[in-house]
Order: sequence, then C-alpha cells, then structure tokens
Amino acid sequence: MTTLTASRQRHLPILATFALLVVAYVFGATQYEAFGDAQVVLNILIDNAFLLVVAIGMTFVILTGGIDLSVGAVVALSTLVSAKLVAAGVPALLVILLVLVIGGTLGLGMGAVIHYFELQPFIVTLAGMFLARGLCYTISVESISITDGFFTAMAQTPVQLPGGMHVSVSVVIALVVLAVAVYVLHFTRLGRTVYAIGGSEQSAMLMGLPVPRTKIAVYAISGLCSSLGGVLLAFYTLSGNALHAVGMELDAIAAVVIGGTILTGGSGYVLGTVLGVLVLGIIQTLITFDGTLSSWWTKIVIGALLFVFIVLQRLVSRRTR
Amino acid sequence: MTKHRLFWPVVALVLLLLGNFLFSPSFFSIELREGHLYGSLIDILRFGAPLILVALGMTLVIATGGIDLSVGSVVAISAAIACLQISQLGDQNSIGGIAGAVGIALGLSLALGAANGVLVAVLNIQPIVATLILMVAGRGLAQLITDGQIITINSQPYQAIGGGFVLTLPVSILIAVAVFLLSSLLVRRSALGMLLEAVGGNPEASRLAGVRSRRLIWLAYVVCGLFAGIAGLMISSNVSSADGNNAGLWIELDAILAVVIGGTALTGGRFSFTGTVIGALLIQTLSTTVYTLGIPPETTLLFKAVVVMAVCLVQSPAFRRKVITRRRKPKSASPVQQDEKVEVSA
Amino acid sequence: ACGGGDGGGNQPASGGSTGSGGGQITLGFSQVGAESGWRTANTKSVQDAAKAAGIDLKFSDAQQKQENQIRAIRSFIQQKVKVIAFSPVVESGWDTVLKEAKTANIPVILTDRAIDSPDKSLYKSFLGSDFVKEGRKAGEWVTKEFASATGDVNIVELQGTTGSAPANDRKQGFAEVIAANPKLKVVASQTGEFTRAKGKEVMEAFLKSQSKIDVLYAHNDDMALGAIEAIQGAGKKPGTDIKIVSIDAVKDGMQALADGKINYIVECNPLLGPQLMDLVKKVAAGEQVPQRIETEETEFDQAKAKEVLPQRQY
Amino acid sequence: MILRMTGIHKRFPGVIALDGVDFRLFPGEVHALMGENGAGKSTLIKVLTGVYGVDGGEIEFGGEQVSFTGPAAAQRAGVSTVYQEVNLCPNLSIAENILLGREPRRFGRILWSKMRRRAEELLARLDLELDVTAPLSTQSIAVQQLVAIARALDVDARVLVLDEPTSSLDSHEVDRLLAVMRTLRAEGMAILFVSHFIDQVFAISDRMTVLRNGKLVGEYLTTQITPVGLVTKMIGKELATLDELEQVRPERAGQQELLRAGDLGRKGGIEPFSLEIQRGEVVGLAGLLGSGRTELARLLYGADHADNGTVHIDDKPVKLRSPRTAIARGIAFCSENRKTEGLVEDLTVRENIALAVQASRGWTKPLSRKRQDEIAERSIKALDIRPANPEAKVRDLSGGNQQKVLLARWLITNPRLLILDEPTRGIDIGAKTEIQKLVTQLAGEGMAVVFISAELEEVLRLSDRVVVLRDRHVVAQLHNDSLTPEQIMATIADGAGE
Ligand SMILES: Nc1ncnc2c1ncn2[C@@H]1O[C@H](COP(=O)(O)OP(=O)(O)OP(=O)(O)O)[C@@H](O)[C@H]1O
Ligand SMILES: Nc1ncnc2c1ncn2[C@@H]1O[C@H](COP(=O)(O)OP(=O)(O)OP(=O)(O)O)[C@@H](O)[C@H]1O
Ligand SMILES: [Mg+2]
Ligand SMILES: [Mg+2]
Repeated sequence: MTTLTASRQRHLPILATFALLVVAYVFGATQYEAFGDAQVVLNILIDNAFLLVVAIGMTFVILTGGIDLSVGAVVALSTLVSAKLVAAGVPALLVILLVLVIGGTLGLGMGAVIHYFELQPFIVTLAGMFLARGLCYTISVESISITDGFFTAMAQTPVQLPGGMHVSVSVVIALVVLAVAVYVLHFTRLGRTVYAIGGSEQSAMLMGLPVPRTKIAVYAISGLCSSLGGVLLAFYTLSGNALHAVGMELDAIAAVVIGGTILTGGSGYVLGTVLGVLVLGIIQTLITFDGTLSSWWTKIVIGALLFVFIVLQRLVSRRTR
Repeated sequence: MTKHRLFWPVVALVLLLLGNFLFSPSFFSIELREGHLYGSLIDILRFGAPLILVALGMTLVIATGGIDLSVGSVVAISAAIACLQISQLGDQNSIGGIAGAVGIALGLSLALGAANGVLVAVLNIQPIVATLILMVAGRGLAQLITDGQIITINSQPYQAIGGGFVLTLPVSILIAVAVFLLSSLLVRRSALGMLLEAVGGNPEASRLAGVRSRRLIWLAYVVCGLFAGIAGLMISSNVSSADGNNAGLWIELDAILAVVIGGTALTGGRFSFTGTVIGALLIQTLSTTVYTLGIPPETTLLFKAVVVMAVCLVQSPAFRRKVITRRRKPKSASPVQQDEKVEVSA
Repeated sequence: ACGGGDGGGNQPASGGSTGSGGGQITLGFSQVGAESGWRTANTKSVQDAAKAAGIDLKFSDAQQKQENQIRAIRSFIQQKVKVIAFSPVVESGWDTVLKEAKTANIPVILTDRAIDSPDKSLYKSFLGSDFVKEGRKAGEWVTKEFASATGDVNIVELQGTTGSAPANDRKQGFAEVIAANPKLKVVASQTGEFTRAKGKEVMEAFLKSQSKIDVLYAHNDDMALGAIEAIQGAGKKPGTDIKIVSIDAVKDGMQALADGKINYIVECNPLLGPQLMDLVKKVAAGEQVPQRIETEETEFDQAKAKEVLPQRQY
Repeated sequence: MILRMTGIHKRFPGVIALDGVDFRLFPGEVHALMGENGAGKSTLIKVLTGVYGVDGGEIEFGGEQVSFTGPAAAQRAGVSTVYQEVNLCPNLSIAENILLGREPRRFGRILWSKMRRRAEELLARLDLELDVTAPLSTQSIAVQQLVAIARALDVDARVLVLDEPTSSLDSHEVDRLLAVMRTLRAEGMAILFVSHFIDQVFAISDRMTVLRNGKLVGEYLTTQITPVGLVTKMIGKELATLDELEQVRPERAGQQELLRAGDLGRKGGIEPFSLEIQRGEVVGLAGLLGSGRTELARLLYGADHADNGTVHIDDKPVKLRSPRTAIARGIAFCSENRKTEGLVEDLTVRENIALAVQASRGWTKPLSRKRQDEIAERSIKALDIRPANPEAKVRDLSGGNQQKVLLARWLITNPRLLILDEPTRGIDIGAKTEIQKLVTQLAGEGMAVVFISAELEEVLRLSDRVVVLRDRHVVAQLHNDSLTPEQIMATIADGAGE
C-alpha cells in the first residue's frame, strides 16, 4: 500500500505532464487544421531532437545538484567546428568523432575544476560558456554552410514510418541516446551514484561512493551530449554558426525542470525531460500554427502557456497533506 | 585579514583595476568637467549602478535558496511603462508627471515581483521555472507596452535619474549607494537577514522554529522586483529611451554572477550585500577593461572566460591550498612508545 | 477574413485545397524576431501590406532562433500555404527545409537577408538590402568628407551584434572603401550590440581611451544615438567635434541628423511590405520574377533629412 | 593488531581536536572509544577513515602505514564505518542506501530484485522488516540509523567502526545490535564502538580508550574499570549521581489543565487519541520503534495537519494550522532530527539559539545583538556547550554539542508546553544529568513537558505520567508511581492498558 502510493506520488508530476501534453495536443487538433496530423507530433521530435539530447545531458548534471550553462555555447562550437573541418575536407565521421571529443573534454575540464577547486558549478560553466562561445567567434564570425555528402544525407534522408510518416535520422539518434541514458541512470552504478550525490553529496562521500569520478563524469556526459546535440543541429541546419543555440541552456534547463527534476538534485527522471522538451515543442508548435500573433504576443503567449502547464502540473501533482 | 571572506574578491577587483592602469595611465584620473566628475572609474560606477541594484535584489532571492530569472524583463517593463507615461505627458519636464510615471513603473515592478513570489512561496513552484515564465512573457509585455518600438523621450528631470549629477556626483551612483545602505541597514538592523539566512540554510528547520518562511521568501521576490524596476528606470533614463527588447537583456546572468563572485552560495543561506556590490563592480570593470584594452569583440568572451575563471580560482580556498601553497607534508610526530598492554584474546 | 481576393485568384493548383477560402492567397511569413525598432517596422509593413493586398498572412515570430524559423516553415508546409516568405536569421542552413518546401511545390521568397545556398532553385526571389553596399556607402561618405584632411583621421566603429550578418557585412563594406585612403584609420572597433545603452557605454570608454576621435561609424542609428549622449557628456559636440555616420534611417536617427548631431545616414529600408506582396502575387500566379530585387534605398545628409523628416513613417 | 594510530594531531581553525592521541585495535575485540561531547571521538574516526587529513601522527593498518584518501579508500581496505550523524541519501530507497556501491550486478547491470532481497536479508539480521523500496526520507531517524548499520554490516570488512549507532535506538534494537556485534567479534572482526550509554559499553566492550579535550587519557580493559571510574576519567572529576533526582521529584501535577486533545489523529501517522496535559506535569511517551511517538508530538505542535479531532488549550478550542500557531499558544517542539529538522548548520551557535525567539517576534522586532549574546552565553554556560564560542558555526560542533544548541533554542523560548523528542540524543552522561535536572526544575516552575526518549529508564525517571504507544495507537496512560521498565514493556506487549 505504502509502496504504491509512494511510487505513484513520485511519478505523479510526470503523469500530470503527460496528461497536459495530451490535452494540449487535442486542443491544437480541434483548433487548427492539419494539427491533428500525426506528422505534427513527429515534427515536434524532428525539430527538437538536438534539444532533447542536450537536455538529457543536462538531466545528469541537475540530478547531482549541479548546473551546466555551457551547453548552448558548446552546441554552437560543435556546429562551427564541424562546418569548418568538413569544409577543409576532413572525413565526416572523423569530424563528428573529433567534435564529440572536444565537447567531452570541455565538460571533463569543467567538472574537474568544479570538483577539485570546490567552485560553484554555475560560475565554472558560465566561464565555460564564455570560453566556448569565444572560441566560436575566433573560429569564424560568419556562418559556414555544410555541403558535405554525409551531413547532407543525414539531414535529408527521412526515416520512413508506416502510414507515410517520417522522422529524421537525428530523431533516431536522440532516441538511442535517451535509451542509453535511461539505462545508465537506472541500471548502472554510475547512474545510482548520480542520484546519491544529488541526495546528499556529503553522505555519498561518507558512504564510500566514487563522488569525484561521478561528479566529473556528469559534466563530461553533458559536454558529450551538447556536442552530439551540436552535430544534430549541424544535420538539422547544415551550417555552422557562432550564434547558433544562444540561450539554449535555458531551454534545456527548463525542459529538465518542467519534466519534474528538482534543481537541487536527487530526484527526477530522464523520461520527464523528454516530456519537458515536448512541452516546449508543443507550445512553439501551437504558436506557429496559430499564425496570428505579433512578435510580442508570441512571447506573452509562450509565457502564459508555460504558466498554465507549470501551475496545472503543480496543482495536479500536489501532495494532499 | 586574508581570512575575511571579501578579501579575495577585493583583491581580484584591485588587480583588474591595476591592469587597466598599466594599459592606460589616465585610467585613475578623475577630473571635473562641466561641473561633474569625469573619468573611467566614474563610468564603472555609473554603468555598474543598475547591475548593483539588480544584484542586490538577486542576493536576497538567492539567500532564500531561490533564483530570479525575470529581472531583465522587469527592467524592460519598468523602463517601458515609465517612458510611455512620460512620452504621453503634455510637458515631459513636469515633475509631477514624472513622479507619477516613476510611481507606476515601480508599482508594476513590485507587483511583478509579488507574482513571482506567489508562484514560488505559495504554489511551491521551483524558482527557476517560476521566474522563467515572467522572463519570457515579460519581454513580450515590455514590447507590447512600447509597441515594439523604441520610445524616445525628452525629459530633463527623468534623464537625471540615470545620467544626471548632483554636487558633481552622478545621481545613479547616489541611488545605488542609498539603496545599498538602506537595504544593508534594513537587513542587518532588523532580523530580516538572519531569518532569510535561516530559511535559505534549512527551510524545514526554519518552519519548525516558527519562521514565516513563505512570507519572507515572497518578500525577497518583491524586493528583487522593486530593485530591478529601479534599475530599469536608470537604464532607460540613461539613454532617454525605452527599448523593450534590449533593456536589461541578460542582466540576470550578470547579476547572478555578481552575487556568486561576492561569496553568496547559490544554494542559499549566508549572503553578503557588500560582496555582491564588489562582484557587480568587478563585472562592470571587466566590460570597461575590454573597451579600454581594445579587445576585439571576437575575443571578448575568451578574455572574460579567463578573467572570471581566474577570479574564482583565486577565491577558491581549495585552489589556493592545492595549487598555490603546495601542501606541506606533515611532520610525523615521534610515535609515543607505550608499554604493550594486555592483548585481548579473541 | 477580409474580402478583397484579387489578382491571384487563378493559379495552377499546387497545394490542393487549403483551409483558406477559394481564391485567397495564403502567405506564410516567418520573421526573425522583434529585436529592434527597424525590425518591428519591417513586420508592420508586411502585415499592413498583406491586409491591403488581401493576402491571408500567417505570421510567425522566430525570436531570433533559426530552429524556430525552420519549425515555422515546416508548419507552413504542413498547413499547405500558397507562398512562404521569410527573413532568415542566418545566411546558412536552409537547404533541408527549403527542399521540403520545393517538394511540396510551395514557392519561397527571401526578404531582408539573403541565404548562401548554392542551389538557387530553392527560392524564387530575394527582396532586401545589401549590407555590404551600405557599409561601402558609409565609407564613401567618410572618404569624401575627409578627402582634404591633412594628418590622420581617427575613426571609431560601433559594430552590431558580433557574428550577425549586418554587422559582418557593414564592417566589411566600410573597411573595403576606406582602405584606399591610408589616412583613414579605424582606431577602435567594438560591438555595441545594436543598442543605445551599449552604444553609449562603449563610446564613453572610447572617449577616455582614445586621445583623438574624428569620426564615429555606427552600424545602426540606435548605437549612434547612444554614442551622441556619451559625446555630449564628455563636453564635446556630436556632429561637429566628432563626425557621425550611421545606417538605417529610423525616425529618431533622422531627427538627430536634422538636428546636426549626426552627419550622414545610409538608409536601410524596412518598409518592403508592398514590394513583397507584389512579388507574392506574381509568384503565386506562376510568373517569372527576378532572382534578386534590391529595395529602393537612399542616403541622407542633414539638409535632406530636414526635408523628409515630416513624412517619415517610423 | 589490525590498527594502530600513534600521536595523532588534528587542528581545526581555533580548535585542537586531537592532540597526540594513540589508539589501537585488535581483531576479535570490541573497543569502546569514550569521552565527553567534543572530546574528539568522531574526529579520530574521521581521521582514520580519511575524511580529514592528519596534521601529525601515523596510522598503521594491517601492518602497513596508510593514509586513506577518503572513505572509499578506507572501505576498500576493509574499514566499514557508521558515522555519527545519519549519512545516507534520503532520496534513495532503503535498499539502495544499504547496498549502494555494492549492488548485485550482472554485466554492469543492477539486478533490482536481487538487491531488494539482499537488503531485506540484511535488515532481518537486525530484526527489521521494512518495505525496502520506500525512500529513506519517509523513515524515522531510528530506522535510518538501523539502515546505516545494516549498510556497514554488509561490507566484507576487517574493521567495523560504529560512532554512536545506538543514540536513537530503544532497548530492543540495542540488544539486537549488540548480539550482532558479538557474532562478528566471534568471527574475528575488530569493532570500534562509540556510545554515551555506559551500560551498553560495559555490556559489549573488551577494552576502552578514553579521550578528554582531544587528549588521550588512557587505555583500559573493561574488566579492570568500574562505571564510576570510567566516568571520572572521562570528565576528569567525580560525577554527582542521579539518584538524588529521583527523590527530588516533587508532588506537583497542579491539576490545572493546559492542553486537551480529543480524538486527534492523522491517517498514515497515528490513530486518533485523547490526551490531557496539566501544568507542571511531565508526560513521558513510551513505545517501540515506529510506534508513533514522534507523530503524536508533531500533531500537538501543528507540524503536521491532523485530519481528525480537536485540541483545546486553556479550555479554548484551537486549530493548530502550523508550528507558528502552536508557538503562539506557548508550545515548543524540539525535534529528534537535529540535522534536517532542527539546526541551520551554516549559522552560528548564537543565531541558532536565538532563532525561535526571533521568529516569534517577527523580523521587524529584532533581538538586539546584546540580548542575543546574553542568551547565547547563558545557554552555553547552562548546557556546557563546547567550544564556548557563540560565533562558532554549528556545522563545526560535535554531535552532542549540536544537540545542546538545539535544546537551548527551545529552552529559552520559555514555553508553557515543551515537547522534547529525544532531547538527549548523543549527549554525554554528565550533560544528560544536567538536562534531566533542568526538565524537573522547569516542570516544578509550572511548565508542562512532553518527554520522548528511546531510553525507557530516562522516561520513567522524569515523568509523572507515561503514555504508552504501540503500532501508532495510544494503548495506555499510566500513572508513574514507581513504574518499572518491565511493566511498560509488558503493557506494550499486551497492547492493552488498564
Ligand atoms: N569541521 C570542523 N571544524 C571545526 N571544528 C571541528 C570540526 N569538526 C569537529 N570540530 C571540533 O573538534 C572537537 C571534537 O569534535 P568531535 O566531533 O570529534 O567530538 P566527539 O567526541 O565526537 O563529540 P560527541 O560526543 O559530541 O559526538 C570539537 O570541539 C568540535 O567543535
Ligand atoms: N518498524 C517500522 N515499520 C514501518 N515503518 C516504520 C517503522 N518504524 C518507523 N517507521 C516509520 O516511522 C514513522 C512513525 O514513527 P515515529 O517517528 O512516530 O515513531 P517513533 O515512535 O517516534 O519511533 P522512532 O522515532 O523511535 O522511530 C512512520 O512514518 C513510519 O514510516
Ligand atoms: Mg561525535
Ligand atoms: Mg521518534
């Protein structure tokens, strides 16, 4: 009895979010023509695959009670490095590998600084954000097109689904990343240590868990995910640009937190993050379908929809004390 | 002396200023021009004033364990509404009209802060998303007020708030100093400071000790909104115009950074207004340094990254322990040879 | 919806039956955002012109994010609009989504900014300004103004947002032209992020770190307006002690020009709504249109500014 | 000899915590580490397990000189530790807290069902049957302490370190634990045991090391020292005995009702109960682990909302909506869980003591700094808080001293009803006597006290009346004229009062 209520309570925010998503979709379908088309849902995935990957990385960090502000800049850096290297004739797969190494290393570096010098993650990753964005500008202030065959193929080959629908390769990659993340968080020691650190870093240390390694690892994972997100964004836009993904760290954080993960760490699920991304996506989609909002009303309505989502989610999943 | 928690931030600030001085010897010179003080240092204070205000409010919010992302939007809204009001005045120089406009703007800022506070303190929504709502919608609201245009006004008294001088001193600095002193006084002379720190340090323990944590948290957001509103007036008055899209853009990041550099932890609890002011000045000095040194825009961020990192590392006791002063090996004390006591058989 | 369906009533059926009534053209327009007064004027012009031309406008604001713009274009395709127009946030990265539009037989028009795709078949036409040319014009004015100068002419430059197309191009065009005259030197160049506040802040610093400034070149009027305040604060006369040239010609800028605080403004016209609607109708009717149409733009000096100021719309 | 520490020095800013301490541990013995609050016991343990680096001295483990880099390294080498405060992750399940770091895995994949079974087995060793999938945070502090012990027992270790593992446990659990320790000792395990319960120490230990003020007093065989002798060595002087306390208990029970609860209850917490509390009366709550004593207290304080029943104070009905309303009516509640529900560790001793008084005054009426200093000084003196520095951060205090700070906070509020939930947790024998005297004295002055303690003797010594709980029911209310622990235990076992 107690288990049931306990676990139900833990999953309630997620269920509430899911229910709200369905409501939003039904609302859109009745309100706007062509919204009911299942492809619209798939398009939300297509348009947010890179954000999803970035947000998954962010989930790891937030679960330990940290934060990573560098993700947007790392995404931009990755697109730019990809574009630049591909243009220089480096084979695409090597480029992608290199980009992932760069992202992972950046994350690793930030994690090490955070852990060994006991600095607040906010400030270290903010410096990381400056660094990555700064590197972007030094590489190129112009945006660079990607014409490489592999990238183009990844960008433009749809993955056909039954019913004439399709998704992009990026979506498939994002879903694989998702599956791996779920597995790591729930079935490996690393994942459980992540939760333990979020619960109490001091306790985790006294329990003899590998806190340093894990703490550094989550930033490396986040860096890796951001650079992979960057690669997906490069697929998506076929360009590298220093101004890509400005403010994406906020989107990622918002997705994670809307998905029910607590910013102080220790509680939350990657699946929640997926829902968080979908919430942001569906809000955007509703607005694009509406097509009557002025620029400022767009922002106000985004805010209002966010408000409705968050408050409803809160009220629905509120513990009855 | 080095024990004091503001020692290292001050050192960093002084170093940065000295760096400027090396590069541009006139950096410390302050002269009297057209009846007011003029010089790079004055600029830092003048342009730093809005950031100081926003960061002071942010300090309170962070002390409660929260965060307020919406300050930039509040800045924009306050600026927009004040300028709109003034632009509609028959006489843009009428003190009464301006006071009204300022009053409306600050009232609105208070209300917005209060709304944030309700979301956080009453509905228990995580501060970062609660304030994200206003961060997004607020920009739209500001642009709605200005109709997406930049509202330009021509009002001498209003312009004084951000750009004027009293007794050779810039008004914006005076306002910032006044707000700083008042809030320090309020927080440390009343029990507000201690109770906030208790709430931020351990919310459940505070509740059980009978602290009205909800009200305090709410109050922190209200004050934060108010200070952001004042900053908005300053920013708009400084350029005699309101730009709904750009006023206060990303100021929340700078403000949080200032708070953190000032030694207040994002996890809440202990806070220091003085530290925040030093942090804000450091950030403003950094921008000025970029201009003074003529660092090209493409490398500005790299430069900032290096400086921010350096400042934080210098401040980090762990860094100083591990890197600067290599840990001396402890002298092994001579083992006290004691008589073997009776062994216990298992 | 409004009634006046006109000219474009009978085109080849490409998108099949759509939600919008029989003959009316539906235009999906994706705007960059509302980051400046210029942009807002641009948006308003498009909206007004669409209304006047009886075109059903689906407007979408991308808030300066390419992702949002791509998303918007996708949704336009999904909604089977007749024509898509958009002001790209950045120059590159549009091929994928534009190919989808092409597959769906929806013609695309670019406004304001060009894209750098090698595949010109992806869009029917580009309507907008040439930022490089604007920079060149500003440079030409400086060259002319200081043709007889003895000694070095110290120029400070306020750049737009780092990495943005207008900032890159305006810097480049200006630099190209003044390179011809070795006396013209850009002694300091810093981003003012296209805003007044930053323009003022940066100019204050320039005034302290530079011993002599002859010319200010600002990538837009707003930064120039901010800088003017800084110059006045330093006890100098903008337009006299320091000559100012900027780009855009927004109303406040024109006012300053008329007041003698700015010396020269190169126009960058946001009011391309009517031109766009003409183009849309033609494209929808399947007519041939030129690949590149530049907006009618001019330059203003102080005299000309006084003349046209009363008629300025924005 | 498995462990030898020689000449250990450890300094903290302003405090010398350990000053040339020697310590040795042999396989197959239980070695008690004794000393007053703040003597340096926990510090010695943390130095041993690498939580702190040493400032001087050597550690030899298994014949080799070692310097563990942290608890992980110590654990790998075979030192399993239960630290003083419950150091577990409240967000994780009980099973995970027990097995984290040693989860049963196949190809790196955690086998959850095996893990649950293993955790249940380990808890069964301590006679505990719990839903191991429940998050730890839903459990009382006593259960958490047992989980921590279960975790330490699972490690395949040569040395087991237990720092006050019994502070929240009642006699049944203590007996269980001691039995387990005996088994382990017989298997050759070396056990370091810290406790302030003299009888437990004498029941289990083979040898003792006594610390005083960070210095070594000496090492003794349990058989060669008496309890009185031990206490004298610990505090450096003779201890006035408690016996007089029992005599001084006056016939008070002023017959003036202060609070009356009628059918007060909360689903999932405690079944409806009725209770009257008179002025000047000490009401003891007795019951086993999880019997609902804390739940009952929290309802009286408004910390949780009752969903049933009424409360009258001074014969007037009140709704206890929050702790604030309770405080306004003169009720104070000192929580059993000082770390999460009691102290603000980042604040100073002075601020923590002043917190409740300040909170009830509101932020606009600050206590002057002078008043705060006065209050703090007085409390530090009364409860012998060490270091006697009101500006010390509570985080840096030893466990027992932290407990005293929390107690001081509530004592100075001068309430009409003081609810003490395990107030003497982790407090040394000397200070405990002081606190018990204080309670008696306060009651004599007309304050009503609800006293909860896992130590039945303590409850009986102080209370005028004992409320017995079982399975979250109030089963009996006994008048305390020379009740014995056995009588209480019998009542609990019967589940029915008279
Ligand atoms: N992190 C720290 N910083 C500063 N002082 C500390 C710290 N940890 C412990 N101390 C001090 O060291 C001394 C010894 O503390 P320790 O925790 O070892 O005592 P203890 O013997 O375990 O007491 P108790 O019985 O109360 O648990 C105390 O005076 C305490 O204030
Ligand atoms: N043996 C147990 N089985 C199940 N739950 C328990 C057990 N012991 C304690 N609990 C938990 O403890 C809480 C109720 O105990 P409460 O804290 O009121 O008990 P207590 O009498 O104060 O005992 P103690 O503090 O010694 O655990 C419940 O919420 C329950 O979840
Ligand atoms: Mg201890
Ligand atoms: Mg209890």
